[in-house]
Amino acid sequence: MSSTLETAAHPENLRRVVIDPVSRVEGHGKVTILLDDKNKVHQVRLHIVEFRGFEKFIQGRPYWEVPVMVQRLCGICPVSHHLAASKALDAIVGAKHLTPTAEKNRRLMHYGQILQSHALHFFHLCSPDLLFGFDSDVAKRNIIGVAEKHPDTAKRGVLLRKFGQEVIRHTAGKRVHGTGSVPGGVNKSLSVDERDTLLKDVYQMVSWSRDAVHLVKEMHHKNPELYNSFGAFRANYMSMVGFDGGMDLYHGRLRGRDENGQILFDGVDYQNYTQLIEEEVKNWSYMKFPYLKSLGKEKGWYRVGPLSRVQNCDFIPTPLAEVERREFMAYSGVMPMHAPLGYHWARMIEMLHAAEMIKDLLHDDDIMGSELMATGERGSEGVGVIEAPRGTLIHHYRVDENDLVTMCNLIVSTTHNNQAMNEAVRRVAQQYLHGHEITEGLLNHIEVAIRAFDPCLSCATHALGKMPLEVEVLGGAGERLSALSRSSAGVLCNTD
Amino acid sequence: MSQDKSFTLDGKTVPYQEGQTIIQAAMAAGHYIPHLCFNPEFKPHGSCKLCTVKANGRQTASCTQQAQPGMVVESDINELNDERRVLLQMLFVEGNHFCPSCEKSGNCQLQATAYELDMMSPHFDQFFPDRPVDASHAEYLLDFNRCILCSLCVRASRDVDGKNVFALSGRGIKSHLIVNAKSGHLADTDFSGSDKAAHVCPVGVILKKRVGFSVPIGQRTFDAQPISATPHPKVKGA
Amino acid sequence: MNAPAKPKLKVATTSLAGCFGCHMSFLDIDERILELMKLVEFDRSPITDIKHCGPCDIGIIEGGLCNAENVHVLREFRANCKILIAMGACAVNGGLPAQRNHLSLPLILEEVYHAQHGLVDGFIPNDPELPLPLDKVHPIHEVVKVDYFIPGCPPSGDAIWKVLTDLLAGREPELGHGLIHYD
Amino acid sequence: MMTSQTNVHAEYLNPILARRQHNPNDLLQILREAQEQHGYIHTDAIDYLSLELKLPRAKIEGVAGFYSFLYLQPRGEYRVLFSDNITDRMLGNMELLENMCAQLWVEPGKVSEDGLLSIETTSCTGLCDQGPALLVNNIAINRLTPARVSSICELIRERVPLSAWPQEFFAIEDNIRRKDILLGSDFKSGAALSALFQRGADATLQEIKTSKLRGRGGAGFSTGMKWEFCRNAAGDAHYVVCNADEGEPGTFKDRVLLNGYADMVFEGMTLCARVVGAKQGFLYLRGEYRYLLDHLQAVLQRRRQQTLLGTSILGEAGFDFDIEIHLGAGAYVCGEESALIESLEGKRGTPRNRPPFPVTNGYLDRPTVVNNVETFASASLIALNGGAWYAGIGTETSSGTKILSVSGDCERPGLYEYPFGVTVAQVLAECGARDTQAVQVSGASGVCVSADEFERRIAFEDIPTAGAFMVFGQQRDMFEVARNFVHFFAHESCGFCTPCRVGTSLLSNMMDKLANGHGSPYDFAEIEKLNGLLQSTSHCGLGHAACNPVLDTIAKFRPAYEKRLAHKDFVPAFDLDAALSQARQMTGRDDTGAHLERSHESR
Repeated sequence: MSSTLETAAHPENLRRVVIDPVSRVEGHGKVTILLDDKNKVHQVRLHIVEFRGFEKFIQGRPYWEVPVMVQRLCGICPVSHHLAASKALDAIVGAKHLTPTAEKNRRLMHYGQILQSHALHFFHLCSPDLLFGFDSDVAKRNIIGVAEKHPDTAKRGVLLRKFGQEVIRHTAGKRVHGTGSVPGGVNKSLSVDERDTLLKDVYQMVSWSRDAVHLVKEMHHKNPELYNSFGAFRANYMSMVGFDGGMDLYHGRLRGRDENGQILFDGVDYQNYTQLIEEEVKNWSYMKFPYLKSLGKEKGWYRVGPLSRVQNCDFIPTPLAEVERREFMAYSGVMPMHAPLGYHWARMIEMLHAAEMIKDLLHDDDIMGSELMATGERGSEGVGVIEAPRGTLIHHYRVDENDLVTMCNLIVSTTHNNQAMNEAVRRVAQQYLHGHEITEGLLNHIEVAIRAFDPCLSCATHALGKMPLEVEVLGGAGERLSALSRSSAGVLCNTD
Repeated sequence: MSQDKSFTLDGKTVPYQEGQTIIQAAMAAGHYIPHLCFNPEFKPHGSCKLCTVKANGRQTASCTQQAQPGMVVESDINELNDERRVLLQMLFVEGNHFCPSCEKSGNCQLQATAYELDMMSPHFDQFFPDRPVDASHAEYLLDFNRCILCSLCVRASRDVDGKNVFALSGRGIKSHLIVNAKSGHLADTDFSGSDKAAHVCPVGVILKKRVGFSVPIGQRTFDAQPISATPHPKVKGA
Repeated sequence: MNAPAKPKLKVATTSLAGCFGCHMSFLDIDERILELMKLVEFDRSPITDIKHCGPCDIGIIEGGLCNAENVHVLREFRANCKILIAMGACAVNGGLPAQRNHLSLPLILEEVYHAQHGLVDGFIPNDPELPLPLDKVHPIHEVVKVDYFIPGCPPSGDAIWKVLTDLLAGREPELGHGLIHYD
Repeated sequence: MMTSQTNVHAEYLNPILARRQHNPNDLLQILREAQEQHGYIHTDAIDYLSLELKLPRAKIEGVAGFYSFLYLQPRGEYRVLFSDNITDRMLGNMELLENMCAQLWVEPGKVSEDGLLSIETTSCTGLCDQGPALLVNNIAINRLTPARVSSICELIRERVPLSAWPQEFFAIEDNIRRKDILLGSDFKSGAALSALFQRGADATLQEIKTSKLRGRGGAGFSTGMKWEFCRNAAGDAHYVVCNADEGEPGTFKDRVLLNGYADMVFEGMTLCARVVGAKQGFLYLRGEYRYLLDHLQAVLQRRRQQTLLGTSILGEAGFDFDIEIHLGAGAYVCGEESALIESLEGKRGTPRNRPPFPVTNGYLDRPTVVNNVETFASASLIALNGGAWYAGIGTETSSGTKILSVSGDCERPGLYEYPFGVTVAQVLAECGARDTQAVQVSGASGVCVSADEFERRIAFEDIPTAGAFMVFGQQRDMFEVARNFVHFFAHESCGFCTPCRVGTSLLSNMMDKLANGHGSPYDFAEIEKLNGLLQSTSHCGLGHAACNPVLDTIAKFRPAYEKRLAHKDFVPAFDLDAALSQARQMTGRDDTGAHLERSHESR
């Protein structure tokens, strides 16, 4: 399934265009494109350019520090790491079953995060492209422009995100990088006051979330040509689904489907993820490339995140979101939707689901219980998996008898999407750049495709580095003719 | 009692008993002077120098300087607070103080004192020393990364527990805490969780295992009020 | 009398070796962002499509320095911004990424790209497109002069708001209890 | 539990313990002697000592860890320490060190793979008049030349025992250039004690007071008052301690006094013992002067035979006093009297909180007089010739003479004794210094005197000194002089208090930053700020003094600093491009992107 644009046959004769940094994404990425003198695209790569080495320096630390420490991989979805680590370490303290209060507070924290992250992604980062157009005025193509032109939409986005952040604050102690979840349970439950405060606003959030689904849905309906084909490519997909086959973003089993929507595997206990997935290193990115072992490197790569989850589950266990899911499935027909822009629609359905879940949890008195911790027989190894806003997140630890971590392996959501994002930008490059004079607006098309995945390049760089985005032009002999990058005004310019 | 047994601290009259140091009298009267190696339960040590005041115009550590009748003591003045902030910055760059993932955060005297003195940055270049964790003991963990060499554990173990579990070794910037075992491991000492030494560390070196982060943010010692308004539990009148 | 409308201050922000949490916290000023937009104009920032920092009044840096690219961006900011602010633990003291500093870089690279679980045929990425990692992670004040620091991992939205509004009003920024924290 | 391994150590430890009567206060001496036997202090030896001395092993380890001449790990059969005072530097010690390392295939600071040797630097060894110098297994060798270094390499390679090395290597010279009342006296052992008996203890104290003798360690406290305070202090025992921890860089007069004038010194101590009522005295001899130990023990033994020491001294019933020699082990801070007492008690040499002072609470918490070698020698002269005679020499407030240890850029380095009040210029003229840029008086913690101050006088009221007089010609870089001293203080900081422990290291780093060409006015301001803090908050004199060399040279030789402020704006202390070298090596890259140039020096 991989396209041919990953590596040019003769890069030395091509000019190089760089997008650096990819903007309106979380974290650091850079795209390089190699073109010939007829503007024919020969190579496109999304590079992840930062390295942080968490897996190594976490070794030798006491295990109870881990949920607090590893969330610092990512400031957008810290709760995912906080919880995935906690889940993995529940096995160390032998907490096979959490108390209802603990599990429900963790779920509340998690759905608070799904809500805030999806709101942030859609309203703050992507809506400018969708509302103004991909090659609209660069100076206005941001949330401030949206606030000026569509103040109501912007404000709702801000308040939806705020609500999600407040749910996190009340459960984790802080909006970003809290301490609420500990191996074996949680350190606090919701107080009556906190519950009441959140309950006051949650209905509004459900309603606004539903409006947001409708907003994206209309975009698809209005412009199916663009939305269905932009950067589209066929791919496998994977996610965790609940034990009943329904959408569950906190716990469940792994399910995968092929590009035709047929089940590849199902009911896989994530403790056995290493039997399912392997990773490959490419010399041009610090982010690794995972693939399904059974299908091999060439064909085994896959997609994760909202587009996978909405299409992978049998149902969504909240009524309003389920209605939207059915409509989504009906729209795409018998074959799965492969278009990257479909991510936005699926993401908004999940946001609605999260709002509904928060509402339900707030009505459950267990959320205010006092049984916070569970214990059991001590273990030495644990795997924790959670569906983070951007997709499946795997944490794996070994802990020695002195309570220190001896091994850590992390496969983060964006890493799963590494090949898929590369495929998307190659497709867009072929569709829009091929044979054209490169303009800033055209380059933004590349970024629009990347943004659809909501890549969290912060997470992705737990391994080594960060990724800027820059476009450079090389002459026939491979010498650097000019570097195209964006000036401070956002206009493409020649920097040499 | 008598009027002459008093001194002034930043203009306020502070009574004292014969033999009390400036900081002992000040704390008993409910006044805060920044300090780290001082703990009212132990003999003054005088190493951290955070409690430096001006007594009759001369700079001195208030934990070792005995109170004198009519002494004029200045403490909460910019000149001294600026110096204290630099001392804190020195302590922060000397060790590895990663507050974000430290379970003592919110309950840490070093951190709270730095908040009190508006320390916004470590200012100096970090030393980033390599100091491994000792997790050998079944119930307690030693994270030497955070040691500020206040020697409270040394004093508690020696003077209260009668055990000498801890000692300082090395010299100068290479000074470091050691434990009383050939292996160098806490597990091979007679340390116990009921020791006084297990509960005196002002920072996050001596930690009970498996309970980290059990107190939620908001309910930690220095969440509600600054350290200057949080009296030491062992000080009378607190 | 109506004072003439003050020109908006230009603000640029970037994240170096950080987790983006400080930028998230910046957005945690919530509705106040709409108020802020009346006072400032954003230059390069992860929320705009401006890729290089132009002349600015205030530059805000999240994250420390872990690679050559970080150094280039930081220098660009220092050269263009009248006031440079270190935002958050990583920029202020290296933060969590600096926990690798007691280890040797080759050791970490080996671990991540050779010895890692489930990794097939590992090697260390070496394409010239990739910035090389520095042997140690550094706080930004070790490489350029920094004017103000906002500690915290991340600093709260309120703390960031306080510093910005103090600066916009021409006051020396001051945090005080509750707003100053390192965790 | 006694393992066979500990028994191995018992073999050499038992005689030491027996000789030291299992006295835990002698811990430092026991450790030092143990190391002389075994080469380093084995962890099993610590266990054995812990058992025998009933001390916690952590305490023993803590003491051993404090002194730079004690090793907890093997350091090689031959442990070579190059003296690294600025005067050694000026005589090319670093080139000789590199030369030796190259010849013996060993990296500085590391033990050779075969365990044969290690080569490192150490603080001033007190041989500045005959440098460059080094210590091999703590025994001093002077006047190093490339030839001498090659011979040493050969001897080490051949594993020749130190005792069989050519004796001329160890021929330490006195180099006395100018004698006055002290160095020129024909002192007869027992003469001062006879005078004491004639006059009586009270009257002798009065003579000391009349003489206006002040402590020769540098601080200049009245010796008479000190003795009187101690005499009047309550305690079941009193002690007399002679401070021969001559660690101040550039000072070596005690070395000569103890070599040639030991009787005067011991007799001064004995006088003091009579005055204050002490039965026990200690000579605290710096570890670098280990080679003087046998000689000094012999002098003590002779004095005992002469009944000048021991019970009933000179037949005087009830006048019992003896002197024991304690050796230091490489810790400058032990020159501070309360740290010295801690060290005497077998502890880490950390200065005590003061008050109380040693005169009331000294050795074992008993009243103790601690005086400098030269002070005790002078006291002997005063007992002989009277206080008025002595007070008539020197100046109004600085009576008597002062011995200067002259080194550096001059033709005749060595000892010069002058009545107080001599000008710097006169000393320079007599020692054959030409075209002098500066003189560092009283060592690293002293005063840097520039050419326009050469008419100033050596006296407590003008330039007080413990004796060092280092001469720097015009060709010398005064910044490097200060940097050497700053490193000295960082190395010697005891680590007790925050400002000195961290501040001296920060200061060294900042001076290195300037030296490495990364300096800017920002760093200059930082250095000044740090100095202020060290001065105002440090626990003891070491921290207070650590900033002196920099403050002085900044004030007087500012261009030497300004030359180093290569950058207008702040630049990092470390080399950014070098910080990428590990990654370059790992990836095999060397493209432009794989490098970082130094900062843009444009704004």
